[in-house]
Amino acid sequence: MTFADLVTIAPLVGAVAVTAVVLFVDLAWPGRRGPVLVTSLAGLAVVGLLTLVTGGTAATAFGGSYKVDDLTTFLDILFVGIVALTIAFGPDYLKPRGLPVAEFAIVLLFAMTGAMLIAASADLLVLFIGLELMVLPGYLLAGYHKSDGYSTEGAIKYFLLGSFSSAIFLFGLAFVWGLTGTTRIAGVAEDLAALTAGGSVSPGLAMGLAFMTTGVAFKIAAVPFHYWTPDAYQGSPTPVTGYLSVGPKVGAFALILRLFVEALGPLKADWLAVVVVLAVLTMTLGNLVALTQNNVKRMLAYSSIAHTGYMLVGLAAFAAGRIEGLEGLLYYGAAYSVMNLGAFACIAALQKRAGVTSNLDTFAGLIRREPILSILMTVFLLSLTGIPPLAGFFAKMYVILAAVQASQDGVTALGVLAVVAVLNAAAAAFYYLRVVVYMFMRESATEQPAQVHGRLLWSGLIVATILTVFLGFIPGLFEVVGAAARAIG
Amino acid sequence: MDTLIPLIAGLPLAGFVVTATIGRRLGRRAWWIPVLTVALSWAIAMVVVATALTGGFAGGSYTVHLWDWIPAGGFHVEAAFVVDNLTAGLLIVVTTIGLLVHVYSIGYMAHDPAGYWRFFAYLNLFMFSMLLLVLGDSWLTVFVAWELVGLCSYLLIGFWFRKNTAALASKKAFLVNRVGDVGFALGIMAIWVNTGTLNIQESIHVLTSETLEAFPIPIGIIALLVFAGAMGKSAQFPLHVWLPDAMEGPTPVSALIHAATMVNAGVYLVARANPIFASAPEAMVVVAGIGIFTAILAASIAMTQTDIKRVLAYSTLSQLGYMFAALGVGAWTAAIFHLMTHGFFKGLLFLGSGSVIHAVHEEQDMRKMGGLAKKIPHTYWTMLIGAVAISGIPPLAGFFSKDEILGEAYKLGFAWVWAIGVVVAIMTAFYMFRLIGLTFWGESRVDKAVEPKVHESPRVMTIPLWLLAIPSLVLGLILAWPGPPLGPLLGLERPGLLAGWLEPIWEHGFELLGHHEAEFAIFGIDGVLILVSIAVAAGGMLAAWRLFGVEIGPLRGRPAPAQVRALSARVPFLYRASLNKWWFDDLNHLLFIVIGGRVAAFTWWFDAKVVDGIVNGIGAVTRRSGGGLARVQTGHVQNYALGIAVGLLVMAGSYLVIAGR
Amino acid sequence: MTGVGILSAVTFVPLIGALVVALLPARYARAIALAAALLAWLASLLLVIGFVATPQRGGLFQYVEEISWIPLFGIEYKLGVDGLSLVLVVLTTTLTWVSILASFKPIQTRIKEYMVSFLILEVGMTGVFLALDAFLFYIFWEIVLVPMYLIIGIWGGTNRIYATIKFVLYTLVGSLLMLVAILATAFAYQAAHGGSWAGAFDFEVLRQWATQGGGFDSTLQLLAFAAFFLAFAIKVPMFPFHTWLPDAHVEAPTAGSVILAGVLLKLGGYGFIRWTLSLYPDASHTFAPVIIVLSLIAIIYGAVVALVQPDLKKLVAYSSVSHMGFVTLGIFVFQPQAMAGAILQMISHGLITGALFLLVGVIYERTHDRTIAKMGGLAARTPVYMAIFGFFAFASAGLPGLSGFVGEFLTLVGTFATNPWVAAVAAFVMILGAAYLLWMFQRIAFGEVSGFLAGLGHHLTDISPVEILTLAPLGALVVAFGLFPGILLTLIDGSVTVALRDAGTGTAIAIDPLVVALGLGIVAAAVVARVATLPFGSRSGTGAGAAGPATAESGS
Amino acid sequence: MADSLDAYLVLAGALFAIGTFGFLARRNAISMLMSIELMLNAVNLAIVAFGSFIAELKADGSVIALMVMAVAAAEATVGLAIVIAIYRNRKTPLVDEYDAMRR
Amino acid sequence: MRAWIYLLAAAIAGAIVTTPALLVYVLGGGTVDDALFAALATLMLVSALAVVTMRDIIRCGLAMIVSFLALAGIYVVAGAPLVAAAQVIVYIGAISVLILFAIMLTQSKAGPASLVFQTQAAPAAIAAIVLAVLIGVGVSATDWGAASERIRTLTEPLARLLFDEYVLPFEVVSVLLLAAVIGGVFIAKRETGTEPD
Repeated sequence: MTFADLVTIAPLVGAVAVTAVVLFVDLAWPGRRGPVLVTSLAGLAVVGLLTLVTGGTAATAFGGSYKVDDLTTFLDILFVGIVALTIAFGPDYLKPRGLPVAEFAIVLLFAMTGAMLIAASADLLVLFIGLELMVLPGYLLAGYHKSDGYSTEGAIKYFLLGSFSSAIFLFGLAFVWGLTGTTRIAGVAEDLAALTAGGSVSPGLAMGLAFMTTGVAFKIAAVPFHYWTPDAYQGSPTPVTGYLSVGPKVGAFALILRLFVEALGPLKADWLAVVVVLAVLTMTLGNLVALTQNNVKRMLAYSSIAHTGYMLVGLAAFAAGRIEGLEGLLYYGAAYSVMNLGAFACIAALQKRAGVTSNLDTFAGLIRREPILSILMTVFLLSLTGIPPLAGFFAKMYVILAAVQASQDGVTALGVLAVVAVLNAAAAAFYYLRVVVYMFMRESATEQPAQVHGRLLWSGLIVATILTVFLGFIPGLFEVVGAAARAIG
Repeated sequence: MDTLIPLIAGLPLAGFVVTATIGRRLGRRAWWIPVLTVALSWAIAMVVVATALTGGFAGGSYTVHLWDWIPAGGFHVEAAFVVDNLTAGLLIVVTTIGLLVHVYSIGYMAHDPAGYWRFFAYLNLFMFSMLLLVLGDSWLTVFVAWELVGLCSYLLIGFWFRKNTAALASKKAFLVNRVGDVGFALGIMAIWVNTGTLNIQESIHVLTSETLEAFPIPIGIIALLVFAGAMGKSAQFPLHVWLPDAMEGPTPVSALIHAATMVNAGVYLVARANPIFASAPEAMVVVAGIGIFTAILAASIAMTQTDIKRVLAYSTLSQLGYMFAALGVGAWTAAIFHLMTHGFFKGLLFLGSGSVIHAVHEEQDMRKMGGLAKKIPHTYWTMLIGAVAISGIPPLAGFFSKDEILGEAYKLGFAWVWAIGVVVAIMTAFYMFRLIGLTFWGESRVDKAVEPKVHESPRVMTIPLWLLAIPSLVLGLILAWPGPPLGPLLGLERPGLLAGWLEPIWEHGFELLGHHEAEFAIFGIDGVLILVSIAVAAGGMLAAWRLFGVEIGPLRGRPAPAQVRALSARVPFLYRASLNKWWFDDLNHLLFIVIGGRVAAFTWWFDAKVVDGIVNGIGAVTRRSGGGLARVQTGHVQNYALGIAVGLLVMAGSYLVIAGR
Repeated sequence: MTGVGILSAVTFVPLIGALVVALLPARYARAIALAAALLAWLASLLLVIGFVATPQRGGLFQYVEEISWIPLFGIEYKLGVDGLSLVLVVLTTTLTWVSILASFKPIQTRIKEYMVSFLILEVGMTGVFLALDAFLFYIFWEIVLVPMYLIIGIWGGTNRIYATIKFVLYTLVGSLLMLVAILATAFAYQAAHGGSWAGAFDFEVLRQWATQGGGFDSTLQLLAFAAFFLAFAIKVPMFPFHTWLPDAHVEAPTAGSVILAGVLLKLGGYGFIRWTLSLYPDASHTFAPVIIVLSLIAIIYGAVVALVQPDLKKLVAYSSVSHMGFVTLGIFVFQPQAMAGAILQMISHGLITGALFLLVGVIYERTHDRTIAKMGGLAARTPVYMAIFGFFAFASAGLPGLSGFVGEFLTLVGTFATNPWVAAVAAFVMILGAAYLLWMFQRIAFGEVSGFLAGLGHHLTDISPVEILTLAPLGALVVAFGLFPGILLTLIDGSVTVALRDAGTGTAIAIDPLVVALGLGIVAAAVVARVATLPFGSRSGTGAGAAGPATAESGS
Repeated sequence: MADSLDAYLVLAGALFAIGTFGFLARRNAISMLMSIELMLNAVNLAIVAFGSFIAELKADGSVIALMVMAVAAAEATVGLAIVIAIYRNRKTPLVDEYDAMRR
Repeated sequence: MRAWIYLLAAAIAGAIVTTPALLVYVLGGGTVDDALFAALATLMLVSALAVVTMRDIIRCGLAMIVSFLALAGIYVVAGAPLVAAAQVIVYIGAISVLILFAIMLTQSKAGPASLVFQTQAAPAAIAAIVLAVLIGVGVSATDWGAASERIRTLTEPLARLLFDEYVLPFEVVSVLLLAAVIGGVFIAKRETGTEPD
């Protein structure tokens, strides 16, 4: 361990340090929200800055188990943003339910550390531990409302299935280790390229691939490994749901990028077909089931499954030989994060008063009670639908463009995938707009007074809205995404 | 001329616009602007007509360009007017009768103050449209006018729109006309496709001067399509059904539109297009056949109708049939001749019937009239003149024109047309005098309450009657006048006056047809034919005389209803057919309302249940499959885990398969 | 690269207006919205004045604005007008202010949101007509969707939610596939140009490539055309993709219907001419017979179904299906007159149908009912209203001298030149069109005043001056374009020439539409035979059977 | 036999399958947790076996195994905490009774 | 009486464990290592099966400890004594104890539930067997490039490796444990009531 190593992992160190500071702040002023929020948000800002500063130059540390490249920087900033927004959205929901903010922030920061580790890992063991560091806090957050039956039920389902899948994933990882004899990603890639040079994949490797794909598919909530998603999302406290729907998902995609794209890149011809099938299943089932949901959180859970499918389209396009697929995937991740967080933040804001459900009825006539909130919610929902010129549209467009390119390169399946994707997007419009229908076009059954929302929530919402509206117009963003994609493609 | 010709049509248009906008406030004085504009229009038209008929236009016609109407690349239509001798002949009829009807309406419509301005506005609009029709120099302009007169007809038939029958009749008129219009429109398209122009003269020139095989559309088809339009407007079988119903409109309308002018438009159109028809002899046979069939069909119906206006309406149909028969056999002058004379005497008859109806307080059923001759003498005498004229007794107008049609038909080799025409002539004389008899002669059957109030119409109505009676008396003589003192005493060096005027119009057509109108020989075949004509007319009159009473001057007789009944009982089928108008209305009802309605209802059902059903079905299936898939989400972790495990196995299997490739 | 100019002004003035409306209190909403719409209208009129319509330049894009937007993909913010888009833009701006004015009274709730929606709607519509970048085009295309969704869904009738969702989903299915096609096209261009994205979304560049350069390969053309076709066919709407239209129209508020019929349907027709013909000429010809037959079906079918509609708005909606059939027919016979006719038909349908919806709205305001059967004798109670109604009804029926006739006739003439039989079938609608309009008119206007209307008493007032003001410009234009269609024809002449130069003229229609019709007919017959054996629906009683649609009523 | 990698791996596979069965079949949350521990142990066995037989892995296998144990410990901590939390709410450790959320 | 039953059970268990070892050693002609391996493997599998099948959950926990112990033995046989030690410390010393505590905490007074298995036990068994077969076949069909002799892992290189090449994961694992502890404590501790603010 050298000083250079420390500089390289500065963001990670920063993240852990911020966690520790928050922990101490909470110990110093128990039960006070202000200091915790200030330190955690300020700390996140520092971490973000550190990321930007250190991310300028590509570097490796710790004997090549940690790597900083454009992808790392991009993903780290994204994680920092996700966690910052989540922390901003949290207090309004937690306070009325008597839940502390400090632990919330701390656990989130741990999760962020894990995610950042995934993004930066150049070693499969680091990758796995990063994954665990990311998902374990997720289980805890899901059960954060520990006195609530739904929250704990979601948590235990999430935990049990998550651990199950982790074990499966790890088993697959073990096979790869055994075959390649190394844990370094670069080494694995080399070895695999050499192993499969003859064109055949040994059964052990195939088993390993299957186990790993299953584990990863579970983490990103791809069908048919998605079962935990609706229950965990619905049960979790709403700000947590927002986080769960983006943080672990983007983190898991980071894992895919590092593991499948980088380490298993030589095998992409083999996992392409699986990804295509997964993408079709995921999009279609997510959207179809979402059509029938009456609970908005659960509906958005299925919707997040569907979005996983769209992102998989980008992955498939990459596997079919189009680097643009990765660009689309990364862009999608960013866009999806802001809009989905925004949507959940709106729901969370509505649920400020304890006992308010996230059923569609809650949204009836919302335009009268909470006009600004309902307009913001509409923006997020339209973006999720993919209406231009909002972020969600550009995201879809980029992945579909990549798919189309791949299909014109001769991989017909990607063309089919593109069509399935847009048809799904059209079907999805139904349930997103259904919420809009309730907000604008139905009358509320019960008259409830408007609620006062915290300033932090509003600022977070404004940030999310601005990003949702203008993400497609940020100059140079796509170049950043492109650079990130090229770092591994 | 550049200003005068547009003014002929423009003045009534201006009258319409002004009356339509401010007429409501003028109340009973609303008539003067329309009447004034039409009078001015008439005066200008007379000047133009005089210029045209005296050869004032170099090359026989005069064209006024207004603006480029549709400049769509190769499809170029100008808005322009043209006046030639044929137009001139029509102008006489249209403006004169139009003016007289306007004047007549001042009195006739007096009892409807609310609709007064509206009526005159519509009339003016009609005058504009009709004049546009005869003046237009391109097919498309004619078509525009064609539709516009249809619109006016619609508006005027439905003038008393509170009456459901009027509303229905107006709609029926418009729609039946539209059927013909489709044909006409297709004909116009065909003309353009063949020739690349829609100017009437140019296109006819192109169509008839080049080899026929060169055209995408055979010329016979074009002729028939144009004729389809004429059939609609001139109410020829099977599109004749609208005209009798059109009698729901105010009587002046019936006189102007449904007797004297608009219904003649078809005749005008075919005459206008004569070289096209001349190039397609088969089409001409069709024209002749449909014409003469309509003539006899309508005449047969007219014999039993009891509504005074309907009798006249069927009579109009019948006479129009004559005209088409003439057009079909190639006796074009005769057709136009009959058009003009018929316009006057039928206009007279309608206006007279209006006067009668007026007198008996809006009663149209002739069975509730009778013996009116004394009470409304002006009406009686003028209508009698009209009846004699239409029956074809010399020297009244109808004799000349009708005889010319029959004679030409015979001489041009259409003996069957002649034969049927003669039968129709008998029937014509019969039903006209039946009408006169039922209305004016015999005992009064007028409602007791109305009886004392029966009165002659005001001057403003009777003067137009007399003014129309004059041409009914002498127009035939004038137009057939063969030369200075009776064609050097029937040596007949030149044809009749009208024939001379129209000679240049037919010139090209006759060339194509390869024959000329036969020489007139008063002491040869023509004399025989004339005698036959007179005889049958007289026969018909006499029969009616016997059955429906006599009351002309010293001649007196009694109506014989028993004999009428007995006669009709002898031919029950024919009687019932005639009475029910050969069931055409019932057939149409069945076809278009019962069957057509079913079809439309089925189509709607198809749309809602099948087309939209599929759309909604897709939606429903999607949602239902969503619901079905949601069942997987049982809530039990172990089920989920099993799902994952099975997924793992499937994935392992598929990877092994992939790897095994 | 040229900067922002008047086209952006025309497009985004309403957006500024929308922002102002959103920020100020609701009581200013009406005035500001109207002002913004009028401003956009005036700006669009300036376009007309400055437009050079000579044969050489009329088909070229003018006032072009070009700003690089997403240089990575060569996506540009590029606007421009040619004659075709010019007339449609002016139609849009005109109808928008008319609609806003017409909404003053009927819309009383959430006026602010309403006006904002309407102005954003205008941005989208204008943008679609002006965009010269495929991507920009798509964005505007989708922007149109949302405000319309809200307008129907919030201010619509009882079944509004069903209608609006159906509208959105239906449109979205088509448009998203179109997005795929746009991307595929752009990529095909990029691939053919050594991986350079420059101009890959630029309409002018693509057109150049498609028609004079290498062109797109036939598979891409067919697939892309199919996607574009679906998007446009749904928008037009063509049979059998039309069923969203009656529902949307019936439920939409008056002004929404006006814009829907007046402008939104034109997006499809415009798209066909602008995008599909020029970019996929071969595929256009391949698909032409099918489209022609579908157009014919739409023409006749729409009219037949319109005959038996019990609801005024639904009747007008189905008449739109019929009328828009002429548009697609005119475009796909590849004949100059027919295409000019199709464009004219778009304009005049926008004006006439817009006016008809306004008129239905007028009566709905007073009676809160649109059931034809409940009306009757309105000519006596509200003469001015019925006179105006009659005017537009006849205009819709294609009365010569009014704008509807010119478009219809030119289309038919052009079609006749290509295939007389097709024209003959289409011309049949002259009868059916008159039939449903006159029958409707007779039932609402004539006869004695119905009990329902009499019951309304003095609430049933004649049309008000403001309402006349909304209708007057439409009526004036209907007359003007009927008498002087040259105004429009000179403007669009260049566009028509260019579009047909790109696509090639009618001789290339590969299969006779009659063959296609026969094929479709057999299929349809099979379907009908199948469904006919099902128990007949409850509709039969409510349809025409009782009252009779009537080309002929028994006179006796 | 003890010198054959395959034997170790097959044994690991068998243990993994037993764990899987337990996870799928048991109703008690803690039983399921124990099943997961069995699975993780199976993985560890495989890793150690690889470490013993693959030259490149040498000591790495053991290191990885140690890490996995730590992870398993962390997982167990979290899992048991959650089990206890839900037991407080539901008064039952049987997961098939946790089905308030479904569809 | 009871003691006899326990003794009998122990004898049976011993027989089950030793029989394969004897078979391997005597009949298969294996080495002592082989016999040990066979015995331990059998013990591990049997106790693992007991974990997933026994009705009384406390006995399941105890069986798990046995299984872990057997596994530790296998590690020793496999030449990774350090791992074996860690196995004993972590799994038996920490995790198993934790689990047993949790069992005590969550046992309702009503005793073990009447149903041990889900209704889906049969499909679960099938899935597990298929999985085992798949793994077994896949593993055996693969050329792992394995050394014929097993390599003993010495503690020193291991430690070197741990603090050199694997220092990052090592550090991170500590963070992970910290996170688990903090979160676990928060979740597991009793409700503190609504916080004042």
